[in-house]
Amino acid sequence: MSAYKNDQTNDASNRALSSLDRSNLDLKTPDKTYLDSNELIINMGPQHPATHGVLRVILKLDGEKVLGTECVIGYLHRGVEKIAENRTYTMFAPYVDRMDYCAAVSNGLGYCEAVEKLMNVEAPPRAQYIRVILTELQRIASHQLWLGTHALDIGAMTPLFYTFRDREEILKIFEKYCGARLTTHAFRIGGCQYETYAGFEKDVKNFLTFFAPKIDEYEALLTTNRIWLERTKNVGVISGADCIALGVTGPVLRASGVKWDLRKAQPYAAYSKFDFEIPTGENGDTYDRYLVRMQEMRQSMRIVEQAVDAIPEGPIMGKVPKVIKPPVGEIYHSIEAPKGELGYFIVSDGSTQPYRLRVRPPSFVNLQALDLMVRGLLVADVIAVIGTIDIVLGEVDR
Amino acid sequence: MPNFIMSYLDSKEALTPGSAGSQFWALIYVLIIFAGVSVAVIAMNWIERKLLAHFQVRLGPMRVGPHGLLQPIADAVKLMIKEDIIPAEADQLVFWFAPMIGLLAAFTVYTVIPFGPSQAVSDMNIGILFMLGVSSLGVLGIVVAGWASNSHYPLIGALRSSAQMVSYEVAMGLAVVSAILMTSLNASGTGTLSMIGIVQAQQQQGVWFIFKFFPLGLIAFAIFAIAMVAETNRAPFDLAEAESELTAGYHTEYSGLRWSLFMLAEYAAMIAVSSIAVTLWLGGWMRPFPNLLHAPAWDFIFSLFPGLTFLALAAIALIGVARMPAHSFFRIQRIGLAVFAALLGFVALLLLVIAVAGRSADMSVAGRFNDGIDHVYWFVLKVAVFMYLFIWYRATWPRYRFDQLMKIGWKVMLPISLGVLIVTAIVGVIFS
Amino acid sequence: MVPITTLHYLVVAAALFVLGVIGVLIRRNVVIVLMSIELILNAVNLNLVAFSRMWGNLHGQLFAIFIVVDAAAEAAVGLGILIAFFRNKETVNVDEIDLLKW
Amino acid sequence: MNLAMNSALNSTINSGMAPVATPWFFYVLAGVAVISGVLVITRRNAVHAALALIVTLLAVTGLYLMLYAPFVAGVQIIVYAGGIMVLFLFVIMLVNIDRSSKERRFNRIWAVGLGAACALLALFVFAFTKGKALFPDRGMPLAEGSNTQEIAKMLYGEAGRMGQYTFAFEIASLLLLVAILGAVIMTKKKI
Amino acid sequence: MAEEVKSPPPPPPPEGEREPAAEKLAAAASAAPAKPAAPAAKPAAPAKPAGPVPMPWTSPMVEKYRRQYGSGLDAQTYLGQNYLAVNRSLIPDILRLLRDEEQFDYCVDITAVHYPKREKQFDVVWILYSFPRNERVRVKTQIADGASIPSSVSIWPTANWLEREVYDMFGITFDGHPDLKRILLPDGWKGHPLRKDYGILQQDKEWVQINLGIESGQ
Repeated sequence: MSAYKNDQTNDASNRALSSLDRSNLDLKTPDKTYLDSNELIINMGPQHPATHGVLRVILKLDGEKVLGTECVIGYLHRGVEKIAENRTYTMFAPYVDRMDYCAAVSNGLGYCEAVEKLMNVEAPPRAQYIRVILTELQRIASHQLWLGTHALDIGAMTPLFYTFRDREEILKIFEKYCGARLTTHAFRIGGCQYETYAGFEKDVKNFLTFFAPKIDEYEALLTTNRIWLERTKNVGVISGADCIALGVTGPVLRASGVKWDLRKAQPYAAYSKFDFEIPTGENGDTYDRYLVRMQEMRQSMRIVEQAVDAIPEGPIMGKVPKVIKPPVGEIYHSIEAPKGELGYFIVSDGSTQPYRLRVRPPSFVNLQALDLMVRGLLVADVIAVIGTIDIVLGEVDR
Repeated sequence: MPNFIMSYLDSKEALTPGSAGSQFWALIYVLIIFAGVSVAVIAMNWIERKLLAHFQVRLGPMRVGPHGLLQPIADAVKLMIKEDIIPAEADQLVFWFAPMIGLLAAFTVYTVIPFGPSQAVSDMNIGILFMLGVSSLGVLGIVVAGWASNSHYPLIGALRSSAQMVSYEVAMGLAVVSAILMTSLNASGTGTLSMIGIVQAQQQQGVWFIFKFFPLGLIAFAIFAIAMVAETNRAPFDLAEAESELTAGYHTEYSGLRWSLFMLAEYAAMIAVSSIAVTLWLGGWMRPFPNLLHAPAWDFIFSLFPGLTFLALAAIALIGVARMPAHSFFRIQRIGLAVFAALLGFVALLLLVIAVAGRSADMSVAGRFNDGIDHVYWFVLKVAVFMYLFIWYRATWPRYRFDQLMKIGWKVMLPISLGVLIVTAIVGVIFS
Repeated sequence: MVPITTLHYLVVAAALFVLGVIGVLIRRNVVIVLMSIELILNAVNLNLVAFSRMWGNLHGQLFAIFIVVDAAAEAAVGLGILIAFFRNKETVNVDEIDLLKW
Repeated sequence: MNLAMNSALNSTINSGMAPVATPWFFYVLAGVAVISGVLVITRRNAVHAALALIVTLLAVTGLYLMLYAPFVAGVQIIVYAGGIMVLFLFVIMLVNIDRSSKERRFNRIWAVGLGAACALLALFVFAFTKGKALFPDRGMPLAEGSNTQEIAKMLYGEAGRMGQYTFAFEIASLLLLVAILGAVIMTKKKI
Repeated sequence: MAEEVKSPPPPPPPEGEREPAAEKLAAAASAAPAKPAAPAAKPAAPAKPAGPVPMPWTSPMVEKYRRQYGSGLDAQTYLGQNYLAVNRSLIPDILRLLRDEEQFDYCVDITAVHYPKREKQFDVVWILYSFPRNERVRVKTQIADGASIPSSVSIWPTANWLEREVYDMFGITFDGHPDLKRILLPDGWKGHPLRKDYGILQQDKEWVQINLGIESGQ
């Protein structure tokens, strides 16, 4: 049908051209219009309210239907990996916070643990518990931010304000703990720099009791909302096999039915000591990803609760030298960041600076799946899918 | 006093100035409505921002005047003195007058809205038809504005919003027809298209049409209530202005005063369609239970409501005064709010005095004035409920996708409204 | 002032009718040709309604309504043809619609 | 425009059954209709032409109201101005106007067309001047208040009887149905 | 231990195999005594005596491949993490086998390390993970500057952007990549920033001047 149509169109436009020549007009090519354009290239971003930063997506459209996409990234590239090669291990730690600035604590945890592993030291148990508490709180905060912006993309204004209100409570705990709210730099290589402040446990417990009904509030707004269901069900479907082939991890992978979480699969920090579940979805659509993230918040609360109850006494810094000089060697260590597998591949040449530091960013790899997920959908769905992958451009571009 | 002023006031039967042939009073009414709607739109601006803020655990405007009461005025001044940018590539003339089309359509509708049995500019024989027709002219303004901007987002926004408005008009019209059908269920068997006639039909039949033939009226009303949200491009059907997709839709290129005309038109249209809904299904100007609680005592009690409402508003403002922090920074705000409360209280007193004075419900001037206030009050109250709903929707719901919107319009609303129309006709024949 | 009689309306209608005919005959753009046809139909409507007023019955108005129905159908089909035509030949000029097939 | 229309309506009702007492309205509306009619056929830009046509239609609506035909006026607004013209604007935006605005406005035989139209006009003028006596100065009484009801009775009948135009009405609905189907089939790329 | 690791490798056949792939460098490569795999773990600086050292990694899988490919492949474990150092010529086969037979179905990351002083300047590293086995492995190979390497996009689609990034940052080309172009840096950028000879303050002056209109180049 389409080939036939194209021939016809070409034929017709040729005829139109020849007739134009007759009428002495200097119009060489017939202009394209909406109706007639079989393919339309639209540029979304880098300045677009719904691309979560400076992502630029080139959409190839048939009418409003997406035929294909191409992501243009790098607008926020700062050369983190190059910077790492010119900083000492200690000096570089704050830089990792700036990658996924919505989950700075998780980034720091991954980096510190990687360097510790390279040096073959271990953080003391108390430090590990503090790390787990803060990281899980950060996971909740990251998911809250995701939920708010994702809902805003789909047109629901109110959840944004609810989630930011509640995220504030987490940021307050961070601020009290380490003085910073967003790019915390909470951990040091070998443990934590700060002892918990007086009343830390109480604050965290207060937050848990405060937050439990709030998740229900978010869910009341969205989970059974008809429009939300229509906008998210069967939108951006990706199968588990596709996820694995594309290296997609985190909630997106779990929503496609693969029960895989690094906290369970290859436990790090103190995660093996806690009892929690890995929520999974079935259909791998936007709605399942939403549900999985909501469940993850609840599971994170469970972990935090157990960790606060069982937090041991003891030192918070392990035995690490003042000058950090890991032996020659290389290490890959990854953690389950809120967005997926966050890995650090560090090559040491025995000096105080990493010889090569590679970050395996979850957002970057997950964003690759966008093209597969939005094919055949409409333009409005692209926005929903970008939101549901949960990208942070600071991490994509590094 | 000149005869042309008094003759209308002295006439014994309650007629609209248009019907009574008093061009002077028709002009006065037009001016009152124009001013009233403008003020209502400005007030809506404040109320919407405030309400949305409170839905979203924010405070909303707080700085300009006490609790941001003067914010809309500040906004209006800002918009008026802003530069009126006309893009170089735009179609200058069309770009210039496109906002006026929408505004003109939105305001013309008010000539037939019955705020009371005689509180309308005119009682047209084809009132509802006229309303639907003129309000559908608003689409022209949007289409033309999007086209004249000569830019992609406005054009897509304009095409989307006009496609949306045109398709929802169909379901809306059919729902209206089923209400009009109900007006014909009287002894003579003839219905009416007149807005006042429709309310009077509800009065005669002793039931608001929303409760007529129980689920039928309700379904038709529900269809209209959904279609009117789509018709005015409000959330969750605000695809044309979906900022996450199309920045601002058809008015992306507009700025300053011209942009504010679009806002004015949008809010005026919201009030207009709410008025249609109130007139057709919610008994228009009638107070609750006029046929059950019809004793003069009840009349008196209900006529106290306007005054009491203002009294309550004044009390809320006074509470606000009391709750303001006792800091010198808030002194002017406190004084301002107190003055506002006093103003509200004064209006409340005035209304209560009128209610008491007009108690006898005869055809004296005070009595008629009292009746008029009553009618307008109940009408505006019902419209206000719809305005609240508009804001509530916006705060609660995500946005539909365009294909879903069209699917709902054509595949759900249209068949249901057709079905309701047919069933209403059948039931009407059987039971009349 | 001269009272307005039926003849006044007929003159206006005649003027609109002639304008419509001119439009149909001389414009190249199909859209404007279709609009001119609407102009002609309106002129006819005005005549009918004026006669209805003159004779004091409603038959003229009914005919006017039927003509409006007809105009709607004509616009829908005409514009449909126009779009189908435009999609194939990328022009909206009457001059170039000279084939019976495309 | 609309305000003028309303005032026209008011004055119509005002003056009872007499011919409209304000010829001024008639001249304004007629002038607007004819001038914008000229604009329709002379504007290069199709959108401008469409807007001019809308003004003509609204002016003619005002004339209907002066002729005690409120229902026709309502239909005119809702169908013509609200429906057909939006359709026109849609189509103008869908098909390319940039190019057509650069082309010649009139076709090659425009002189012939104009001549024919002038001949037609001359015919009209002749007929009107000759037949002036045929038209009475005052119209017959026409009930404006129940105009819609009367039209409904003629269309649908009354008290069980079929109306005079019921059959024609059904045919008209069939025509519309056919038109819808035809338009859909013609414009849809693939069904 | 280290000696033990080093001792088996230097077999000529892989050297010979490598020659056709990268002809230019082959001469130089054969001149130097080949140390294909083990040095990868021990970059520039000499190893400290203390601390963990790489251990040979023995497993049925490794045995099988060692039998199959002989000394072109070297398996070690360091700090509990296993890696295979593989000759460049074996890369596509090994990767495919790892996915098809050993269920390493998830390519976590592809990256490279630059050793400017070495003959074959680049280590290309594949970090793989197996969902069924819950096991990670790294595959490494050395290639010379200017040499290319077969793309693994057909094995793991995720390699698409990862290889583009390696190309962008190191200038390593991947044969058979569907769309090998810069990903993070602008298309006209000159140089590959993660090479060691690309200083941290070095900017592409020309690009900045032309595209950003900053005269000073920074």
